[in-house]
Amino acid sequence: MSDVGLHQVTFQRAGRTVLDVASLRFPSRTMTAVLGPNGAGKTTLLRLVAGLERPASGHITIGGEPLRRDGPPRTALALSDAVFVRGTVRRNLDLGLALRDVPPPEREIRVRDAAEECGITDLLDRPARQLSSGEAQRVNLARALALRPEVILLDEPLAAVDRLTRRALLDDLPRLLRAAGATVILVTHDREEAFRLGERIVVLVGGQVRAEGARRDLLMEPPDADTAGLLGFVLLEDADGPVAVAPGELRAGPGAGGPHVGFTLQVTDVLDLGRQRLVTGTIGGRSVELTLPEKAP
Amino acid sequence: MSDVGLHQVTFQRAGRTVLDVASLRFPSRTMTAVLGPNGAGKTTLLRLVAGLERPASGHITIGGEPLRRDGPPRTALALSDAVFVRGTVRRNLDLGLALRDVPPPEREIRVRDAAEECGITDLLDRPARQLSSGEAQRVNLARALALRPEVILLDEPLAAVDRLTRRALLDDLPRLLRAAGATVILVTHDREEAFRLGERIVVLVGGQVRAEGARRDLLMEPPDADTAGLLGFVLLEDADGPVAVAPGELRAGPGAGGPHVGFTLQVTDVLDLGRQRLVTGTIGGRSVELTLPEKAP
Amino acid sequence: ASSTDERTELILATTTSAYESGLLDTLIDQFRALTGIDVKPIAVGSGAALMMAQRGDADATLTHDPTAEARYVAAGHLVEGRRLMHNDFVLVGPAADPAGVASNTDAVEAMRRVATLGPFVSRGDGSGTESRELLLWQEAGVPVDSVKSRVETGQGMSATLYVANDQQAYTLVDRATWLTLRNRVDLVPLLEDGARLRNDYSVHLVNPELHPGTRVVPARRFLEFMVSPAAQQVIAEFGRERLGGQLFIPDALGE
Amino acid sequence: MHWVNDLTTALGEAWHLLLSGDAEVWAIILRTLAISLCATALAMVVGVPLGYGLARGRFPGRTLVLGMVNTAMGMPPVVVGLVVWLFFTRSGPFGGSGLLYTPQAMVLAQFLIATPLVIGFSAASIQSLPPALPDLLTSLGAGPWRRLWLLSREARLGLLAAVMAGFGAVISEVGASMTVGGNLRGSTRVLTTAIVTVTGRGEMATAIAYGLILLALAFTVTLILTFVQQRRDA
Amino acid sequence: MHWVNDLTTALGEAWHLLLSGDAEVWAIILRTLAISLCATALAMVVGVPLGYGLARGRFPGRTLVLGMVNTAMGMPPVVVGLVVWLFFTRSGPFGGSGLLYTPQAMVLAQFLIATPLVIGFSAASIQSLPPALPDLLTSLGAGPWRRLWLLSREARLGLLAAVMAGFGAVISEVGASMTVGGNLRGSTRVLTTAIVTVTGRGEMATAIAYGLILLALAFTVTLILTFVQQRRDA
Ligand SMILES: Nc1ncnc2c1ncn2[C@@H]1O[C@H](COP(=O)(O)OP(=O)(O)OP(=O)(O)O)[C@@H](O)[C@H]1O
Ligand SMILES: Nc1ncnc2c1ncn2[C@@H]1O[C@H](COP(=O)(O)OP(=O)(O)OP(=O)(O)O)[C@@H](O)[C@H]1O
Ligand SMILES: [Mg+2]
Ligand SMILES: [Mg+2]
Repeated sequence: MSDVGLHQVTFQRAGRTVLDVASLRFPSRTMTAVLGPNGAGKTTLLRLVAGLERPASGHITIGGEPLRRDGPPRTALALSDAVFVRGTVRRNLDLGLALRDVPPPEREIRVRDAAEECGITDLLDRPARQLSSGEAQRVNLARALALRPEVILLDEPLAAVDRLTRRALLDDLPRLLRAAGATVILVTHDREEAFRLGERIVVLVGGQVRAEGARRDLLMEPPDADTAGLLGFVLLEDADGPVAVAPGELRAGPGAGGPHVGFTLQVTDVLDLGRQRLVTGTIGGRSVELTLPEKAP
Repeated sequence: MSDVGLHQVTFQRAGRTVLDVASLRFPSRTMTAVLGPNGAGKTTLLRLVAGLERPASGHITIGGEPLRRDGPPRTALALSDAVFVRGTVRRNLDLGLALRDVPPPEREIRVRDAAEECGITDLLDRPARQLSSGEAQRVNLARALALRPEVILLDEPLAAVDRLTRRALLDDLPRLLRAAGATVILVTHDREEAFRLGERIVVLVGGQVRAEGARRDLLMEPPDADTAGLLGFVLLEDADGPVAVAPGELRAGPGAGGPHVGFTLQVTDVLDLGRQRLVTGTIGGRSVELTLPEKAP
Repeated sequence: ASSTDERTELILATTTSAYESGLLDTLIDQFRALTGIDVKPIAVGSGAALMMAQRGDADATLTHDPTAEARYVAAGHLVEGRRLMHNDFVLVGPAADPAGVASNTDAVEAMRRVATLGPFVSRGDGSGTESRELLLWQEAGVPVDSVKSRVETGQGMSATLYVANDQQAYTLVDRATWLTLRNRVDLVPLLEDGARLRNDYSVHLVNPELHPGTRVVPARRFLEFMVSPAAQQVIAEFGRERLGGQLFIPDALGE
Repeated sequence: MHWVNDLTTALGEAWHLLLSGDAEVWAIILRTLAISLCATALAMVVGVPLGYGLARGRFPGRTLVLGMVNTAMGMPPVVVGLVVWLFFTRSGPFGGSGLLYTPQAMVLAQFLIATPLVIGFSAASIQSLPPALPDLLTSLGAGPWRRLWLLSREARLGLLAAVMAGFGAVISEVGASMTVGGNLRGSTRVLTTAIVTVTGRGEMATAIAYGLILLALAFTVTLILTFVQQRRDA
Repeated sequence: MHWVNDLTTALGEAWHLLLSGDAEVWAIILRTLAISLCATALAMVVGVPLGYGLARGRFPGRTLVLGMVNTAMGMPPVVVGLVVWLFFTRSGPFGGSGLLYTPQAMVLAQFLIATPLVIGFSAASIQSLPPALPDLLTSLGAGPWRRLWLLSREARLGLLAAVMAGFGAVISEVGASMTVGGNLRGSTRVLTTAIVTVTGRGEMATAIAYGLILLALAFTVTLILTFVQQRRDA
């Protein structure tokens, strides 16, 4: 058991309270995606769980036990901007394992595997401080994966990764992480990432938990506008109150299925995407976009 | 006129040729999106145009004239990982204007405007080195916009920005940039960004230009697999050779319109997204994903 | 600039013992008041002082090493020598006086005893004091390196005296320094031998023939002043009441 | 016990010396400051740009130069003093200048001592800035000179430390000042050489008093440094 | 022209001194190295951890301590020597120890001179590391001691510079060594004090020769530094 719990945790930065969580639990062996606007306190949350910061009040538990600064580390953290020690990518991947007293032969294997999974095998002998941003981020991710910790904390792990690698990782990561049986806390701004990797979703706004629950429930009924927005819904003003329209559910003319609601669209721009056209415009002041299939008017 | 031209430009890093462009032109007052896998040389390209690196061979022109290191700067650059001078966000936004001898009163206005556009008005008096990653990236973008240069170079400007801000920026940026009449070179991994901000698209792979042209043309006929992949196409093996299927065009059962091609799908996973379900699987070994509307089987 | 310097200043290479006592400062002030000439006293061991003369780096010298002075005069580097003043060296040591030199009146005999027991602290800085010490060893027929636990400080008189005090050793010290510092050390004067331990200070002019750079005019005036009754009086009086003893006995009063 | 008197009376002595308005003491203090500050200022003017060049430049033989600078940083003042002496003594190449035993000569010697320190440490402090900073300034439109100026502002703490190191070295140095200045009362006697003199006269309390004054000077300059340190994140 | 002889003969003299196998010269060289290296080593053992604490710690009065360290960095060797002397002289509190005028006393004095330098500059070099590095090491699982070790490795250039500064200061320092060591021939005479002595004897060439030897020592140590610098990105 290695579920992560926050109890009455608050944290200040430069005098401002940037995190204030009454109670939050990340279930064991589950992948939870944390969504939230910039400055919501997501990274701060990860840093607290990783033990890099001490909460101003309250306490954090892993597997029921309070977080301890001494004793063997139980978490691995990949922050959004990667930092490396001097030396090669290999040394950077190896260091954490060495620090956790993993025997050398096993270290080698783990480094190789992690490198393969993240597609950085051919970077292993390059100086880690001379990588492109995406390469760096992949090394950063690999370094965390290689540690195979109970709890793995990922901060926008794929933000700078190219589409091809990204798709591959999105396919493999869930398998890998489940196999490792780790409790995963993933901070992301990307809908797809959140959906593919987040069995549960936590929405953080202004340092407070705005919504929390299984992915499905949140997507069925976003509790509020912010959440809906962060999940990619489009908010429209209907006769009877606001309606959250799921992405892609907006269609022109007689759409296929779904409860029909009519709106009038002020078209502001039409982008020709070849086989499709991307129409952007505003409905009741809110900007929306929808794609028209080829032969539509 | 301030079109950017590269002529026989090559560039080495640590002995490896990381950029080798025979001839490439970014038309004046046009927004060009540069796509490419990690390590393709995108950032290097921007650094060369910004005059931060000298090409090993060949030369670079802006508005026909060769790039000069002395004389008034004509470009503004926002790199993916933001660096700040000591002091407040305001000072960071102001510095570049001061260096370009913009009169103080105007400087104030420009700083205010740029801050507003990027939604960082309330950060102006915060120490710039104490920002969250997304806040930092927005300040970084604002700093470049405030300079109103002939050529603006953006490296993954929205990677860490949250969805709400991102959508707002995607709506406003095109207008702003067109208004400024700047030549824009935008490096991105995000399809939406590329489509919304890239009138033209350049695909860079392994330091070489793989494809180049108007958005529409490339999307109609991706010249090769890499390009298609980077543009978000799904490649499927048809009886008569590979077919690139545009994102969203993949539908289950009798889809609406479009040339019908039949495939058999090995479903690997079905994610319940509430109103929709996201089906991931493989067709002929290639992993694909498609969304099923509510009442579909 | 240098042409004006010619008339307004001169460099005096002087032995430390005369300098540290503060006597020179007093005399130099009076000389300046009298003539407006600025004297720059460079305090070094007598050896270095004479060396500076040989190099023509000074205009005049104040030293207390008759034998060495004679050599340089013979070599023509120094001219117009005048005996300025004298005092004497004192053989000081621990009150216990293990070597039992106090019972002696003859410096040579005393040194012979010290040689057998030690410890003895020597200047070892090529000063007049050292060369006198060496002379005494020679007269005593004692090879220097056979002296029991003899150490060299290579420093000025005061530093050497401090070392001797710390090691409770014997050492040879000039009267001026002794009177100046005796209150700071636990050593006692053990032997005074007016004859053998006489300490003569002389002034010389650097030979302008060999060293054209020499500022003859001001230098000569300084030498004349030093042997003038006024200066000699100052020398006689210097430090009397402050230190309760005469530091220097003028030698040029008679002339 | 002499030392008790020494240490206790020293403080009183120090005050006495200062308050008595003893012309000579004040002259010595001001002279010390004037000479060392002057030397440090020159070292700064020469050393900071050179340090910047060493830190950012990529010219052949850079490592060699760095090595030489490091060596020069450990150059004994005694030797510096000796060499300067040899050059300016009357029988030396510049004997005619009559500069020996003047404050100017001391400034020169102290300058030679301080400069390598300033070069070395300002190079270090420039190198310790965020590596991407110079590129940022360039892309913002800063020319080489403004870049130097802005980087110096960013590294001001390190540079101040560098200058401090130089100042601390020369104001507390005795070997060169003694040889080159001659410790002439009223013209080239500074605090350190004065300490040597009064020690020679056995006036320990005075010696310590001078030492305390010296420390006081160093401390005031340090206060400035600390003050700037306060405004670190400003 | 004497100075020509001086400078030219000095080199020959230096070689002569070294090759002649003149026991005393070699003794002085080895003694100098032994004392200064010993003092520097101690200063390193004490100074580096303290510097680390100053750089990373956030305790009340930190600025004050920093200020004190900065001041101590500018502490004149003459004063340090004088104070040590007063404590160990016969009439002093530790008069009985009989340590005065021994190499041990010199090591102590040089240690007092070097430590603040080592503290100050190692603090600076630790602070100049990427700010996020310590957190990275923590999150990788490094305890406080391994973190200190790893950060030291990352900052090894700066730390080496710090140690160099300390070594350079003490090996080229004369004031304290002279007062505390007494420059006793055969037991406490080191290169710098020897230079003073031979200068006093007017043997300029020998003085410069000693000076050159001193520089040679400094340079060899610098070579080590430069060698490490080569492996910067290793
Ligand atoms: N400082 C450096 N030293 C050596 N090689 C470097 C350095 N920076 C980048 N490279 C290499 O140059 C190539 C191009 O780097 P560049 O940053 O231009 O890639 P990119 O297209 O921006 O990739 P990304 O999408 O990850 O940002 C890469 O192979 C990278 O490893
Ligand atoms: N070093 C710091 N000093 C002071 N305030 C800080 C510091 N780092 C972050 N903050 C503030 O703390 C709040 C939370 O920061 P945090 O990095 O957790 O946000 P975030 O959710 O990660 O945002 P983003 O999505 O942009 O990464 C923000 O308001 C930010 O401005
Ligand atoms: Mg963050
Ligand atoms: Mg890049």
